[in-house]
Amino acid sequence: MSGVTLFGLCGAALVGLGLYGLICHPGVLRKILAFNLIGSGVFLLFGVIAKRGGGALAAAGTGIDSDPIPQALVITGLVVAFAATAIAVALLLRLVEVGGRGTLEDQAPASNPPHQGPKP
Amino acid sequence: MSMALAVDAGLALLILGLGLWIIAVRSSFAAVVGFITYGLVLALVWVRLAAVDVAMTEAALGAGLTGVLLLGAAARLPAEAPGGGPSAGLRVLVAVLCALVAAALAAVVLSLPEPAPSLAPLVAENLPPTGVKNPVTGVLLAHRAIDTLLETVVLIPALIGVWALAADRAWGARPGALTPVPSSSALTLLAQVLPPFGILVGIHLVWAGADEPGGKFQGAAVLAAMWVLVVMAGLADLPKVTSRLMRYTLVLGPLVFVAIGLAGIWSAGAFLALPEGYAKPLIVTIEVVLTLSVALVLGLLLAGPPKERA
Amino acid sequence: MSPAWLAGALDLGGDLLVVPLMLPVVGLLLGLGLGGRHLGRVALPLMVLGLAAALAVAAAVFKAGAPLHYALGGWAPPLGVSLKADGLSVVLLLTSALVVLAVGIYAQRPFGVAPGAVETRSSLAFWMLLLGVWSGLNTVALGQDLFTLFVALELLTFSAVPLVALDGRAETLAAALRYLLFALLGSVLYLLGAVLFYGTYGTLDIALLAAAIGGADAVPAPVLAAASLMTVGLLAKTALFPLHLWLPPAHAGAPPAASAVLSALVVKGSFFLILRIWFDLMPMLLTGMAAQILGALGVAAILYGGLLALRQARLKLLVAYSTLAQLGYLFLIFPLAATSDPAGSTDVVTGGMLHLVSHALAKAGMFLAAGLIAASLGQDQISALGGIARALPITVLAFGLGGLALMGLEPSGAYLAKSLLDGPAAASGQWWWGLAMQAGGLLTAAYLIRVFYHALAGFSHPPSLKSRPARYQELVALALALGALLLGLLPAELLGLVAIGRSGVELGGLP
Amino acid sequence: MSLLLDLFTVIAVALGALFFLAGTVGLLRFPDTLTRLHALTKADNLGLGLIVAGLLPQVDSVVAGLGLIAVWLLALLAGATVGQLLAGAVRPPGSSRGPDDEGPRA
Repeated sequence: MSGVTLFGLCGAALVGLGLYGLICHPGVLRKILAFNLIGSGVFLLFGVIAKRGGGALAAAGTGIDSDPIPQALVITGLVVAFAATAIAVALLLRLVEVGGRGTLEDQAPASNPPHQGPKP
Repeated sequence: MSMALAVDAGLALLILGLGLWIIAVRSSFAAVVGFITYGLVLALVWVRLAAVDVAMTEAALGAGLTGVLLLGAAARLPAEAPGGGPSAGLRVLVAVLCALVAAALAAVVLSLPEPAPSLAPLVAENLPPTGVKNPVTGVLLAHRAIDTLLETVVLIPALIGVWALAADRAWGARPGALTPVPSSSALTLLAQVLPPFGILVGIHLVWAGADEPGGKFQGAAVLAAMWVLVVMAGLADLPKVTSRLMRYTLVLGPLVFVAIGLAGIWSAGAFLALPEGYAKPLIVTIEVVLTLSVALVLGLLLAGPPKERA
Repeated sequence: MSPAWLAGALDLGGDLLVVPLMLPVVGLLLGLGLGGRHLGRVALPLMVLGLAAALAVAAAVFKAGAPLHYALGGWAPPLGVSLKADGLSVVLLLTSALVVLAVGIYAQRPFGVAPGAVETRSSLAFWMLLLGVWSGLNTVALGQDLFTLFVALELLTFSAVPLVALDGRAETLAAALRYLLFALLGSVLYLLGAVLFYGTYGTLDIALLAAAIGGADAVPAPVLAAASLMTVGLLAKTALFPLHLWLPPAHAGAPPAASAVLSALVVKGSFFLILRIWFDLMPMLLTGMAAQILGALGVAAILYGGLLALRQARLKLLVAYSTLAQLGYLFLIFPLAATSDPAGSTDVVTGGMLHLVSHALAKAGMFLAAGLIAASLGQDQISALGGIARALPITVLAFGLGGLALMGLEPSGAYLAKSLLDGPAAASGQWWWGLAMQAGGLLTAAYLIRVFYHALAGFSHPPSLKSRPARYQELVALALALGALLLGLLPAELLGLVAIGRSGVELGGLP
Repeated sequence: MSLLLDLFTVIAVALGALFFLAGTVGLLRFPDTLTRLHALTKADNLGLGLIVAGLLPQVDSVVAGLGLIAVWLLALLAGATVGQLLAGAVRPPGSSRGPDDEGPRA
């Protein structure tokens, strides 16, 4: 039970935790937080796999202690996750500003909402 | 050995505890504060996983800028009515299902092949032609340059998506999400003292990124943070949404990257290939130009859609 | 003698793939610098160029008779990322270019800016996001690395979500937010699958992974987990039956030009990746159980979408629910391909792609036509359509022809697709998929005839129109619908184009 | 000589940890925001200073030592500013500053 495997289990637990939060929390801000939690859990798994990949090499004394490819993927993933959070938060704030509520429950549009002619 | 394991176990427990806090705590403001702490502890975990570049990105972007975004949202949103969401019975069912997913994932992670397959030797072997010593920068800007290019391109529609949420009459105004704090001398002091160091650190991060851990995204995040700090202290104004200079800077980074990539077809035989002798200077050029554009995009993403000044 | 530019393009070889990949990206970047005032007019020639590039790639693949490969940056996988253009990607490239060009022409009026007028919010946003969707689709079509495909999916999602909420009403904002949450959950599950692949085989390149998985006798647990996670993630983004909640309000609420692109192309992008996973990455894993589940979900989507479309009062919601139903057809190809020999499975995939193209063209035409009707009447209640056919003959004709193409009548692409699918269905004795297809056709006919009835009834006193659509907008919708209707007349060897890079793959080998 | 330095490090870091503990207890036990701020900014900054001082002899190069000190200075700057801002939010400056204003009123 090395430290790396511990973090692997921790990453899996975070994914489960975030999934629960994403499904059960009514507030959209909490859902966004839960999405970031799942994201960090998945990235943690990338990190664990990078460290496992580098483990043998570090032992062989090549000075590389972690596989750089998953690290590069995680950095790219973090920036994409930030952009996703930025859009989600901006949408939520605008929804609340325009009069909706911070949760998606009551806005579930009935199959026949009152008709307004959409612009062409 | 057991000492390191103790530290790892401590960090893992702290991470799980903070994760539970984020999901379980009632007020969303407390959850966001927990999330920022979670991001910083996660940066420590990345250091334990020998991924220092990722630790910096996690701290600067994952905890820092995302934290600013979420804090601003938590402060602005009305307090959610308690209750709501699925009934208690459904929650238990979902909890069990999520626990099953997590357990299955853990079992799968444990059953990964023991001599873990790795591309590290391949990267080490192919690093010299790129001219940089930091393997992560080598992968980001040479071996998998298309991912980095697409990712900086992804930020543009994301920003346009945020701007598109403005009211029609507010088009042309300045982004309005970062309302300056009314005349507080302490913040003004911070916004005058800290940015010079912050900009220095940002530039060092980009410059050092070629050979030691660091790089353009970490540097861009620090520069964006300094810009946001100055704007929040009311010392500087954000550019108008229609400002030409701002848009050219936004687009400069990816365009230079694409131009260098296209030039690679003739000079080095393939798109995004770097000619033999010029790899390092080209990579540094791309890093510097991208840092400018990404720092601007990150700052503008934080600044939100344009809003008419009342 | 092929025109000079085509000959020149053909000997570009692999470099040719860079053109469709980078054209929309450069358009996106230059567009922001240019600003919304001229973007509408500049985007059109760019889209024509994009269509020419897609045709050039198609010609190159067709002439070579084999997929085109290209290692980006000169680094071969597993270290680098490679591009591949086979029959499937050519079909997606061509369909995207066609529909984007048609929508680009249609949108000149609602989102164009008159010369001299100042840039508006929606004019800049629409054109930039349209170019974003297009670049995402081209990257999905050509990418061969699971992580590059992830970034392409995100580019697609970040461009599609704001399109839904372009008019800023509370319902469309809520619909966009729900769509974003579903799409983000989908891409996180997809990433989880990708990390498990990397953890098991140390590469993310589809060809190398397929070789590694094919070579091993037993399929390791992480690969099974990765396949199911990625498929569930992509099903959320494709809005297949159990994960479809976000689609109707999102596609109905968006402006017509946007909902045409969303329904015709964006949901097809994630479906295309499911095809890549189950036919390129793990053909032998397409066993009975997995394929039957996908097929069953497809049938459920056909029935659910069809029944709900019958009950809709608004035209655009009806068309959105029809998208749900038609997506179900695409998933019937998995059980059919799993239980037939390689030649049969190639026919099934060809049929699936034909249905994808036919639905894309027909649905884009119908959404554009529905948009014109809604704009002219000021509302889109089906019951209040009374006699619109008299007032807008071409628009209603476009809507009708698109509907006929969806039903799968004689010359339409859907008809040819169904005939390609019926063969293997009968051969392998799975009559129920054939039955599902017929039931789907009947349901489609039912909810469309209801619309035709209202559109044609009260012919004597046509309603007064608030505004008349421009002639070219109506002709664009008509052209799309005709394209779908006449797709079935494709010469046989062009059908062979779809199968390039598919043959010789043994499917469903494992029990 | 190095034993003395190691001893100094152990003591300084232990003291620093103690101050952090005191700061946290203050955070949990004190009645309202202003006193909690007081506990946090004073105890934690002192604790961090002691830990940094304790680690200085263990550092291998001068630059790394300067780095540690820079960490401490930045933490001081941030702590002071945030303390001011939070205090300002709880009781805006120039508000009721009555002569008998001894007890903290939430």
